[in-house]
Amino acid sequence: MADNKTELHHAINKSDEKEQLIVDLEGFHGPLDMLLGLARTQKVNLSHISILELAQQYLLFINEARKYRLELAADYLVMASWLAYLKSKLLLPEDENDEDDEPTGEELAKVLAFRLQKLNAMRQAGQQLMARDRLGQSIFARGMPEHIQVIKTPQYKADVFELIKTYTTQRQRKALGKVTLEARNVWSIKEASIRLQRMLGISLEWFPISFFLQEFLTESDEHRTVAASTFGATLHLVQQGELEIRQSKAFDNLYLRQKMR
Amino acid sequence: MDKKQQFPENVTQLPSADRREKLRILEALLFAATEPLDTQTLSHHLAEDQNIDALLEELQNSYSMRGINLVHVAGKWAFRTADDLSYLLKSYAVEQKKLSNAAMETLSIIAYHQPVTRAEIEDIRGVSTSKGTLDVLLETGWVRLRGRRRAPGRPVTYGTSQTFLEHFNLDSIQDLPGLSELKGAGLLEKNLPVDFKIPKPDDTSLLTDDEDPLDEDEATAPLLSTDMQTDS
Amino acid sequence: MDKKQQFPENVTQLPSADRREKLRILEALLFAATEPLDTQTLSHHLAEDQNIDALLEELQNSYSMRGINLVHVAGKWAFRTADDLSYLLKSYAVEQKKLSNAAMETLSIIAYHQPVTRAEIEDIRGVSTSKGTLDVLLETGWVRLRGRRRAPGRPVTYGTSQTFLEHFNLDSIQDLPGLSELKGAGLLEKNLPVDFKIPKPDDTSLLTDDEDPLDEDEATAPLLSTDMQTDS
Repeated sequence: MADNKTELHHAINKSDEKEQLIVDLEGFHGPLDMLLGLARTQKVNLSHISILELAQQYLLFINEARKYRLELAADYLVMASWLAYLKSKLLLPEDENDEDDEPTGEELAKVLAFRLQKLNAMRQAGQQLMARDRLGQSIFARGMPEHIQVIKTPQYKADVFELIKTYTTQRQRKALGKVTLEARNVWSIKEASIRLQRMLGISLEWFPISFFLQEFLTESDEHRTVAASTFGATLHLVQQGELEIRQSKAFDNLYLRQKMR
Repeated sequence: MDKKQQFPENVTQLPSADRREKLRILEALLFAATEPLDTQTLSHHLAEDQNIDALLEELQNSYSMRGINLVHVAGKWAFRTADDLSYLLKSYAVEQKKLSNAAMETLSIIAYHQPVTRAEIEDIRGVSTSKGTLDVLLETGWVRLRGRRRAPGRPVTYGTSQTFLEHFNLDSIQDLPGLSELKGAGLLEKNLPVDFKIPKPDDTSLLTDDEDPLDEDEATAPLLSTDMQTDS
Repeated sequence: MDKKQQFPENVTQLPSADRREKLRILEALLFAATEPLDTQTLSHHLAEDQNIDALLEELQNSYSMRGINLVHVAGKWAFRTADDLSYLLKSYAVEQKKLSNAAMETLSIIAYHQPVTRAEIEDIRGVSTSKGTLDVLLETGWVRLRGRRRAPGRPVTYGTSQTFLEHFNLDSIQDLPGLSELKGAGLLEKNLPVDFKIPKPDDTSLLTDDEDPLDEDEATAPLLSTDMQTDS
């Protein structure tokens, strides 16, 4: 980048050697940066810089660049027009009449000089920062830190009700032995009647009630509840006039069929 | 600990500025290193004719009484927190835990039936009690080893502790409800067998007639393993 | 207070063995960590009425000539290798992407002018901020989103972080190089060098009068894109 700037300065100082103007603007970070680069050619402290001279240099460069149809970013063109305005203000004698409204060329020059100083200051500060003894670059923390280990101690919690309840539950369970009931699978009459109707729909012939239980015969623990609820449902459906039922003698097979309508 | 009195001196007594600089270099290299360093690596940074072993030994001495030590491990050197200060690198957190069902059952039996042996607990529960269950209960501090039953095998007897009363907010172990109260509270059914009894809990530290004191070492360091051998 | 009668208030009068032990503890704690520790954290491990600042100063002195120094960074304490030994430790340096000139310039503008908006940064630089400048800085962890300026568009304000202080070995943001000179020359002023009102760079987490807090999701996941929309 520094090389580019040097080339640029050459180009501006010897503007007849136009080939050297093929300096790309990418070397610069915007118009202020370019102005700072140009200012360096004046070889004076930034606070004593000739803003007029700087403006002329900048405008010269922009004009040259335009001749070569170099594409200039808007930032550069805005600065160029501002500098042209500043230049005219600086060159023309002060107009006594409008001193209230418009800043003088001197004042505008000061603004620009201040902005350049400010940017320059930040640039130098950045370099100073980077030149510090930075952690991990020139000073170092412990390479093998010893990490804090978290050790968990269990703290048990229980309350007295829980204690008593646990005690009585287990004592009682043992004392009452097998009396504890498991939740049973119970068929409700409603479930049984739904099942009955669905199966009877298959045929209009008489069927023994045991037929309807076939599906469940293998699971002996369910057989009782299914038989009971099926019988209950049968009576219910007969009462409703949905079913017919017959038995030849006591304890004989019960036969069911759908009521003919 | 008389060595500690030398603490502030060490570096200032170094013989020469050159030697001191070498020590500084070793110190910085070892501090910033991400792994222990061997003498060969360290000596790359020093003038060749330096006796690096002597320097490292000197550095090790100068740190020997400090919060960090220079240690020699597997032929390499590294800084480590002094052993006696390793507690600084630990942070203790309390983790709230609930007792397992088995532990809770065992605890309640110990509370009501103390002094009680493991075999008696198993008899009441109707299942065997794992070693871990009693371990956990001893760890809570709520259960303690009381003594040994005067019976074949001299099994250890268990009882509850003062901590137990404190944790369960009981004035005395007799505050645990008895049979009629439990029935009244609906915690026991009415139709229990006639011979169903709830013992009157008693955590007195005096040994009962059929208890012998623990052996001396058990009383001070109640290791469960001792118990396990005898009890199971 | 009994304690005060037993132990003199003034630390320098403490029995030296006790004081030495405290120094060992501080030394161990500071050595174990890579990040700086504040006095509050350190004092957790010492008797409460200890004058910890005096102890730290003593520790700092005892290490001042050594290869490792006790330094005050980001308002906290940390052991770091002595700066004059950096030549030795070049090989330990972590590879770091070099910041572009634009990013470096932006970083110093943020550091010296914080809290500062993107528009203000662009104003100083005289150029619009390209993508990859602010997000690179945010990625380093040196720069953070602070809040939003109470101004039209509510632009995001930027500032430096604790990591910034640690990385650049600064005790506080007031220790930025050349800060007082820049202030004296009025170069940290936002506008013209007239009507002086000198701002102080401020990295405190407290928002300034013209800052609002970030929206909740921005604070947890500082995405630059959010900023782009509002700020440009």
